[in-house]
Amino acid sequence: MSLLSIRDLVVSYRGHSGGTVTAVAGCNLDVEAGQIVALVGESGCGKSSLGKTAVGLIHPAGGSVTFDGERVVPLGRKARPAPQRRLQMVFQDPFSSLNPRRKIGDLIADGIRVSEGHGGRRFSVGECLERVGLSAGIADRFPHQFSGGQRQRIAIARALAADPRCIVADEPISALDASAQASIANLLVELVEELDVGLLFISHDLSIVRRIADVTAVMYLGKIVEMAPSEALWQRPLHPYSAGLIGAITEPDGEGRLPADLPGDVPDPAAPPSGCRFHPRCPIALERCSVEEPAWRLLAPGRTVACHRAEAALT
Amino acid sequence: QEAGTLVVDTAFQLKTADPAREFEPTANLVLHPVYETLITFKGSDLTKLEPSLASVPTISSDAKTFTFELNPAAKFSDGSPVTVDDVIFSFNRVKNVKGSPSFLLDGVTVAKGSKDGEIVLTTEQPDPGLPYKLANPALGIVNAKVVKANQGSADEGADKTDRADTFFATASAGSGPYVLDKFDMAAEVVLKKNDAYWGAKPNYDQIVVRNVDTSAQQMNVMRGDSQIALDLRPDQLDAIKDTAYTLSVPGADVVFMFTNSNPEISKVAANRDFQQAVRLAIDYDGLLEIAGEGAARPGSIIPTMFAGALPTAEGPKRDVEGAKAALAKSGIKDPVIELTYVSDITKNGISFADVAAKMQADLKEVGITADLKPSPVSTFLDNYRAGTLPMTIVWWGPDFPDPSDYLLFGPGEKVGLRAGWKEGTAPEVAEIAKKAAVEIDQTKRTALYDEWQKKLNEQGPFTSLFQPAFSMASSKTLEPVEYNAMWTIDLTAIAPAKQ
Amino acid sequence: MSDAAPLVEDVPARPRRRLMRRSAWTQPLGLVGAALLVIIVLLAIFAPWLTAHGPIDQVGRRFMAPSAEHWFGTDQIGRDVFARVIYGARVSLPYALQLVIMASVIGTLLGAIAGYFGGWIDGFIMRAADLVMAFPDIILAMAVVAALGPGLFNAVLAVVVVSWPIYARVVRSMILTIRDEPYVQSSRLLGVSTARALWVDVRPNVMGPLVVLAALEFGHAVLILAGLSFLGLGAQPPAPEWGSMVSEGSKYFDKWWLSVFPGLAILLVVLAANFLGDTLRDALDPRTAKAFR
Amino acid sequence: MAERQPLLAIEGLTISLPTADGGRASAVRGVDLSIGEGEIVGLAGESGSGKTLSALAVLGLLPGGAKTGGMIHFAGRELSAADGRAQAELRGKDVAMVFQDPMTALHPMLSVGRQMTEHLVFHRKIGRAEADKIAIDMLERVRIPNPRAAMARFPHQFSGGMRQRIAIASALVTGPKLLIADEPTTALDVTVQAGILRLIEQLRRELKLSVLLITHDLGVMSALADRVYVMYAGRVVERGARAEVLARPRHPYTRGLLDALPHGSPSDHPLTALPGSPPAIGRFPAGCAFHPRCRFAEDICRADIPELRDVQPGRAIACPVDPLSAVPA
Amino acid sequence: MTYLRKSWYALPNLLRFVVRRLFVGALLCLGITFVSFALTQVVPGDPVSANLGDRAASDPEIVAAFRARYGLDQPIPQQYALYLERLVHGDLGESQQTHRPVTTDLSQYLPATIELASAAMILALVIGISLGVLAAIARDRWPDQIIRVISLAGVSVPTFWLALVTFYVFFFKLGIAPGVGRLNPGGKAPPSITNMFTIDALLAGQWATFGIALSHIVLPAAVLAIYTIGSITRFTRAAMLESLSQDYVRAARAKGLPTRTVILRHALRPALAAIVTVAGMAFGRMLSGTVLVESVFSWPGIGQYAYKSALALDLRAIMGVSLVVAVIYILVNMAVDLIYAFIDPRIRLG
Ligand SMILES: Nc1ncnc2c1ncn2[C@@H]1O[C@H](COP(=O)(O)OP(=O)(O)OP(=O)(O)O)[C@@H](O)[C@H]1O
Ligand SMILES: Nc1ncnc2c1ncn2[C@@H]1O[C@H](COP(=O)(O)OP(=O)(O)OP(=O)(O)O)[C@@H](O)[C@H]1O
Ligand SMILES: [Mg+2]
Ligand SMILES: [Mg+2]
Ligand code: NI
Repeated sequence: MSLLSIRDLVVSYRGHSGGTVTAVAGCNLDVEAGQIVALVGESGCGKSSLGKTAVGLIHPAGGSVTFDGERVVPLGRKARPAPQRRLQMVFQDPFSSLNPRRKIGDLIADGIRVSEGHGGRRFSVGECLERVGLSAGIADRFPHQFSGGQRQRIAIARALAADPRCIVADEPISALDASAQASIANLLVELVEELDVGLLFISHDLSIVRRIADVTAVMYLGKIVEMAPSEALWQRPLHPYSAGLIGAITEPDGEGRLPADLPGDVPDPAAPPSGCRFHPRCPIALERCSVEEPAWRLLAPGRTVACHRAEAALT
Repeated sequence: QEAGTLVVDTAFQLKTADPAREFEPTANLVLHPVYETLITFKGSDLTKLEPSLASVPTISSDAKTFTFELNPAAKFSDGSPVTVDDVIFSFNRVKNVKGSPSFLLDGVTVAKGSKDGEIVLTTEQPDPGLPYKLANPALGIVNAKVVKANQGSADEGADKTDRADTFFATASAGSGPYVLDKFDMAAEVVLKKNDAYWGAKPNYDQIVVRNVDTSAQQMNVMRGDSQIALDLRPDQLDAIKDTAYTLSVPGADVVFMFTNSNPEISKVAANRDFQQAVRLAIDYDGLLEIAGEGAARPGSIIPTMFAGALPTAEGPKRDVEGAKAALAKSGIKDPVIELTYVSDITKNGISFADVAAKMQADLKEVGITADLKPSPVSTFLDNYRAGTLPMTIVWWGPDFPDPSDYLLFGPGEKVGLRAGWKEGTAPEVAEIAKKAAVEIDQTKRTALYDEWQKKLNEQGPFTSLFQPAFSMASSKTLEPVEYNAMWTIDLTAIAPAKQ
Repeated sequence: MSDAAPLVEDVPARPRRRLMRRSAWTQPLGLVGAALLVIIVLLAIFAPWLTAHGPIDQVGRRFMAPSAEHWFGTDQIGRDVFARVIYGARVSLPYALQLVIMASVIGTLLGAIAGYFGGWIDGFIMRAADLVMAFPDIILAMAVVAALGPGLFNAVLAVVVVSWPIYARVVRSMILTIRDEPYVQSSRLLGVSTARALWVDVRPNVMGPLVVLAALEFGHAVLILAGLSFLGLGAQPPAPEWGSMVSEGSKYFDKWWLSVFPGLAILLVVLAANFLGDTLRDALDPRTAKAFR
Repeated sequence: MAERQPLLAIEGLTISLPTADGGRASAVRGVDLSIGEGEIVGLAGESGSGKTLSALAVLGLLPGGAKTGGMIHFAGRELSAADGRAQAELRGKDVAMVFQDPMTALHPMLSVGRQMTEHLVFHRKIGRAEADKIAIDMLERVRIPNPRAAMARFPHQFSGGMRQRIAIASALVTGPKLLIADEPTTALDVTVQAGILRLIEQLRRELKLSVLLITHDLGVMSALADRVYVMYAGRVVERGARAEVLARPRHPYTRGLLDALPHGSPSDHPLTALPGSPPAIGRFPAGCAFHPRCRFAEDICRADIPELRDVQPGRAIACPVDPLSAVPA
Repeated sequence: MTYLRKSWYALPNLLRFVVRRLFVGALLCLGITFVSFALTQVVPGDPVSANLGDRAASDPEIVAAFRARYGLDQPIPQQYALYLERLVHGDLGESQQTHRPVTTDLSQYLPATIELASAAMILALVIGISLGVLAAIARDRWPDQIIRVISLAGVSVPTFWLALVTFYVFFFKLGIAPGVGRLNPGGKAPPSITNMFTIDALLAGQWATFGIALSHIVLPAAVLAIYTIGSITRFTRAAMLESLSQDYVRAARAKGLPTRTVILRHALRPALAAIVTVAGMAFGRMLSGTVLVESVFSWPGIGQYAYKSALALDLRAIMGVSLVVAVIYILVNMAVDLIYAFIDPRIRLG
């Protein structure tokens, strides 16, 4: 059993006019201790929905999430059960993930205090701060006194206060400047190694994912279309969408290469295309793709794909 | 503003234009020119009956039968003659729709006389005051045919079947010099000249009576926007003296106070010596000053302009020492009493709160603590009429200009009971009242009322405080206007100034 | 971690309240408002020392025009209008304050309950708020007065009934937005219960807007209470209440000082409160200021 | 790349902004920049370095209270930067601008057609119908499917990528010579970004357009720009041909920026972040503003503001030390 | 059930929105009738005392007749049930003080108030929006400060006092304003269609009457508008500042559009949405808040009617006024949402 295990997860929202938007349409994902699993995909494909559901912030419409063998109970009005406090989340926007009216020390002490009783280690505020590369002396300052990168560190320190075993990080670096991105990415990698936590790293930036993730899952319109060890995926993507994503990356190498263009946009999840959801944008789509949904299948060790033509791509 | 139009400003107290149902001052004002009554008053004199649709009645010696003769020339605005049947219909309708004025004809039967055009009213009890009630515009004669045609009824059960009040809101069916042109309870009542009028032609083609806040009335007259302002306060007249005729005379309402004689309501208030102490403690002159210029103080409960009124000197006077002595005699130490008054309406611009505050100060001087209890009129009336108020300031407006109206203040009578004055507690007073009620001889009658009032002052719980002044201003483009306690001013009598 | 040495030291501490876009106290209008309010409160407190006359003492002739003796003249029964206006602050301010406090406490509680429980409780409270807002105030006020008798406190009760919804709405909507803020969600994930999150994370962020709202509503409260007194539904004579003074004075329009000075007093107090409230609102983070719409 | 006749030349541009406490702070401190006809020039730098402000100065659209100095030459005309009115003449007609976030840069309550044509009608004094035709043409050129129907629709009915195409089309209907694109792809997904980059390249070719491309994404820069300017704390710290600057950065800041970006394969170089964060406006360090974060800083860096100096033909850096002159990337 | 649900969603958005709002509104109205009924019951005090003369009120026969006529002799729940039953037929009962159907009273007084409030609203919108826009453009400079003080003064001035002062100054001292009332004394009202004199006069083509009616409405409307002018100015300024800082406004300027166009077409439009909401709420408040102005200007409107009804414990009138004010409040708010959706194509009703 994996540390965090997501099975057939479905998340839907009630939309306008009584319709429902199925943001996550049946996904499977596992995160092991000490592993970084990246979830990439274009905006609106359901990454955040999946991440939030994984930690229990959203009620799933179907499927299950288990953490450490226990079912993750969606948050109600009561306090979260102690064992599940070791499953934590880091949010995208470092400006809104810290209460502007409270001191850094209090914010972190919160985490330390309330997460007692789950059998983890108990840290001091200073330890938490130092662990993310900040000095313990900042505990009596307010969040607004820090830059975006520093705030993100504080947010991570707060999550660490609960001595988590698994962290879901929802685009933790996309709101930051390039150099801050690099430093937060490095920090996360270090933490995973040092603390042996599992990390579900949600991102839309494939190049950073390639650098830090052990496994990458590519999501398209509510479905995970391909999952593979990062380097393998990068070297030989089996799903045309993965290939398209990689092809669209620009490299700051000064060579003046224009990225490859994937026509169209992510469709509205309220009305997903029939068959393979990617087929309207797919350069290699077959007749069949528009009617039959491809199976989610293991093609090579550690490589799972949902594409009718994946076998062909493999050879 | 049109030529031939008279504009009168007043703060409306008006509910309906149906004579059989109206009982408000503004209705009297605007209906008087529309519905003529059998007899009437001239000018401001309410003691002398004048013929109108009928002659001054002959009264039988037992004061139970009253005979009128209709003027054969009289006709309604539609040209049809005013007949005995119309009178009978009108009176019966008033009785049977069971509206506010119905009591005027309590115990009265109306019938045809033996001669043509003769009307005979008979009463169960001797009632020498009856003719004085008949000038009330509520008893105006309506055109029976027209009213019947508009869902009117004068029969028994008319309270359920009569629906003519809707008709009266848009039209009129009287014989007066004016007809109703527009009736808007919130804004204005417009009267139009009755072209078919059988008497002298009226002075104006049109009379507009507007509902205007007191504060604006004065400005309107001063700017010539209106000719008459009816609801001023005496204090306001100074400013307007130069531009308009002003008039400030005692109104017919009497503001009085009582301490409740019912010990169940308040042991303190019911104490005779305490009542005396209160009576002597009040600074009547001071109150009169608050009431302003033109206000008067009747010697007892009957207002000064009515026959039978006592001179002011006969009323109680302030005597602080006497009051203290009376209080000592009562044996009540540091008495505290609730003084209730109406907070949301004023009487001719005088707020009861001012009066109450002044009385509180006066009582303080002799060692009586009055707790002021302001109350909205809607709840006040309930409590007042139920007789549960230990001490209150209240007013009485005459229902008709006859002293008999005030017999209600006697022990065991309607108003007496409100002050906890039970039947049998003052047999002397009741005795005189009984005699006064049936006496026809005017001199004897007056003497009896005098005596009754003196006894009332002595033994009763009531003390009259003042008659608020009626203050009005009228444009100098008019002949000076006279006040009439029944219809405020006689709109038909107003005339442009002679050049 | 080598490349990310703690750089706290070179981030100089910025001014503490970043939520105040510009400090409220440096704004001239806010300053004027605050100063005025302070002065008015002082006037109210020291009224007995400031005027030789009591508010209900009949100290002169009636209708004396303003003079050195009687700065604002005397009224219809010879009371000193200046004294009455000064003492009027002792009537209007405490009652307006009471009103604001009661309405805000009730409104905040109901808003918090609605936001916290959601579902039918929320629906019920919010429909009740709608109902109250749709109900004509004047009728409600008159009913309260008829039931409880006229008096400023009863008028306050009547107005509380109609003014809690605004607080409830602001609080509820702020709770609903803040509830979904990542910082609350992260607290919840750490094991903080909703109730505690409300207290620790939501409350401090609601307080600011609430205080501003209350400041703005204070002026409104003074106005409403004066209006009710003007109609005779509030303070009763001879209490020196500004609204009823205007009402009494209005009958003597040529004695302008009777109604002009108490009217100006109302204007001044409300203006001061609004100057202050408006400046505070401006200074508040624009994001939260939106909650007022 | 050969220098072309400059269409736009900015000389010594300075911009200062009022601060909350009543003072002023310099945001742009002497920027020289030129764009040749048909050239795409990239302007890179971290957030807050003054890229957007410089662009807005060209259009005279600086926020109220801003003070400017320096000269702007445009197509032979010479405008003082301080005089906003002169630039107003260029706006919309000769110089057009596209903003970062297509979600907010289009008016949510006006139809696409209206937004495409209103300035066209105003500038060219032509009729609605004619303007519509031009607009539809342009929509077709930026590959909006069914352009005629699109005219009647509202922005929210389009996806982000489509909106950015519409924004670009709307900027270009009047046939401007220069397009200022302020981070035109930052808010977009990579696959959509690729399309927009290709579109800009195509338009430059077809319309002989000059483009000032503002971005902090050096990858985008590398894909499109002919020449590159790198800004830091309100000054240009490095300028040169794209291949030169990106492949062999000479200013420590440019180098640091590149090192922080994940590019190439992971074995190429580790991700190294620049220490610290860019200084906020009004708090620029004395001397070379970059010195507190610079590995190579010497005393002189702390003392003097380094001038931009030519180090190769068409290549200049503002670093007195030039520590990277010999070091390949 | 599912069928119902499906066909419900098949309706056009607009229709669905209106139906839903009307349904909720109807429930709210039911609540209003209940509350007003309950209120009139709790109030101590008997309508008999308040509505009959002193003599009549002590005559049990007359009192019985009175009670029977107004149904007060029935058990309380039954009275309420009867009220509701009549309400369904559009019958609001009969007023005890005017002896007329409440609907008749309302049809006379309500239009006067609506006319006054609408005139005030138009004034407030025109002046408030203009000032707000000016203030936003001149942000933090002296015109902004001046407008700020003006608008704050607007929301600070006691209406009843201002009414007195302006009437005194403009009518009495200067003689510019016409006197009280809706028309000159004795003036003929135009043929009644809407009972709003200005509109009726226009419909009938009576220009002179229109002029008179208009001249009478200006001053009270201006006084009534002062508060709303202040609040709309503040809201407009805030909303304009927000929209002026939006990218799309910058984009419009970058397109070289003249400043006027940018401000009026691009910046004001989104601000209008917020303003409309404020205006809608202000209109509701005006309706029940007119009593102070109405009494000074002798404007025969619903405010005075409500005040008098409450004074006289006129049960049916009180309930009628509450109901009609609530209905207008609900309709206005619905209209506001419709306008909002009209201004902003992103809003989808439903
Ligand atoms: N609270 C919500 N109510 C309704 N729909 C929602 C809600 N949250 C998200 N959605 C919809 O669900 C879909 C997936 O959203 P989600 O936020 O999970 O995507 P994402 O991959 O995280 O995108 P991004 O990269 O923009 O963060 C989107 O179409 C979005 O519109
Ligand atoms: N309207 C304004 N008022 C005050 N300061 C401003 C304003 N606009 C920009 N600034 C400040 O000027 C500095 C430079 O801003 P500019 O927008 O040019 O940066 P940028 O390089 O475009 O950054 P980004 O990548 O974030 O867009 C920043 O510090 C910014 O805070
Ligand atoms: Mg997301
Ligand atoms: Mg920028
Ligand atoms: Ni490199």
